[in-house]
Amino acid sequence: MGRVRVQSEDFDPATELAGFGAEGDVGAIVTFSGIVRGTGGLSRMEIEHYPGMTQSAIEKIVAEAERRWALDDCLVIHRHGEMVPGERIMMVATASRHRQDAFAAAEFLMDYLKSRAPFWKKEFGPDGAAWVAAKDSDEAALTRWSASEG
Amino acid sequence: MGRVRVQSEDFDPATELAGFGAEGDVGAIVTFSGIVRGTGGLSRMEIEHYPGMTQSAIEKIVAEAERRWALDDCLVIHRHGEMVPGERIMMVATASRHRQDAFAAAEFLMDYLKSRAPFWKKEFGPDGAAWVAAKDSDEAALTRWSASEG
Amino acid sequence: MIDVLYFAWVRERIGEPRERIETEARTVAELVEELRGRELRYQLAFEDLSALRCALDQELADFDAPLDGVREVAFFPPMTGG
Amino acid sequence: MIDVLYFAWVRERIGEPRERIETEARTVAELVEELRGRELRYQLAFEDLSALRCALDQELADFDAPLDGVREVAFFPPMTGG
Repeated sequence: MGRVRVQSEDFDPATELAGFGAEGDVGAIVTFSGIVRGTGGLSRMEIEHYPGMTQSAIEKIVAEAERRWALDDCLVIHRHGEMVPGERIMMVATASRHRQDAFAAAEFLMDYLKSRAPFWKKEFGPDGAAWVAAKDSDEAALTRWSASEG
Repeated sequence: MGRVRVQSEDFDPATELAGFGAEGDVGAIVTFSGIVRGTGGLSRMEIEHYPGMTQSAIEKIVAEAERRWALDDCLVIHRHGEMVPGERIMMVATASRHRQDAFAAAEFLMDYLKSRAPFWKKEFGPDGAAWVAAKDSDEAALTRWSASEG
Repeated sequence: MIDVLYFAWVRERIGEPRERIETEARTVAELVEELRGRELRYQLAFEDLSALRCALDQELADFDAPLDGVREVAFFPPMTGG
Repeated sequence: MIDVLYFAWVRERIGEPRERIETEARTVAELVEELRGRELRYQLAFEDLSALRCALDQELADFDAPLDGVREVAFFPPMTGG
């Protein structure tokens, strides 16, 4: 049921969310937007991805969220390619009867997108270009979902 | 810094969020929208509030969230008066460098708005009108913020 | 003289949203006791204190809080915002 | 014949995004060992396996996973999406 889109173009959250969750008996909508930060004089960012895998990997993450929580709607949009600070990288939206489910599912989706969807960020700044290293804290964030949650 | 608005009119999230978080080095924006559900044939809802207290009570909750997490921006809009199913009741938005702070602050704000801001919901359905009873689970949700969190 | 405000079903049971009261009560609990002694509608509104909350001058307070210098007392059920 | 794909700094060290390889390797680990023996750029790319991830036919896999019937192997650093 959840929709997944991987694209290089920017998108407008308001347009994407028109009618979101309108079909269920939805009481709560949570959205998350990831934005390119300008930390350390970052001038731009490039996001590489694995075209043959990205869509299906995200769809599996969404299916798992829908299995764990009572979601009436779910949307993931993730960009690749070149972006500058302030630009939107991605968005997640979840709709549910209850706020706890909408929040938990959105956080779950974000934690998995961070470490399990095939994207790699490269930052270009005053000291040249560097691939963003995965954070231990992002890997650790997954452990909270492996126990009894959901 | 956070903005708080209490009003009876509907609002447009896209308009309210234009420029939201644009001044910090924001990497994450979380929004929560509460919607009137049509459960049990609900035809409309009335939200009463305590005009002299509502604004300042929410401002205190926002100030506490800003004390606990590194927020670059924060917005709370809460309506009162009459609403029908599908209408937006309220919205919370948080902006931070990191997704964990944005999520935690939004959930904290929601938990406190549920039980500590002076609003009371009355539902009108096929069996007449009834004041919505506070849920034990909403009160219990506050306990997780009283320990070491934040 | 103190302003007493009622909200939600407390307001409905009392039958009005606010009134000014002349009282010697030293705490909220004493004020409640005094109001209960007045009329049936107050007894009904203040039947179960565990189902009520109160605020003094727009700040949440306990029922044993003193009324010294307080200008506005509000009584209401547990809040259901969000 | 198997398609081998490289992403991010693995791709940069290898110098190309994909290649077709004739191999007898039975597992991902054996394929890595074989590639390492080829040229310095493979040694550099596969220096530290703990810093690498792999996928078999677009599914995340372990390095000891068998290559039977696999058409596409991908090597890349830990993902940094979101």
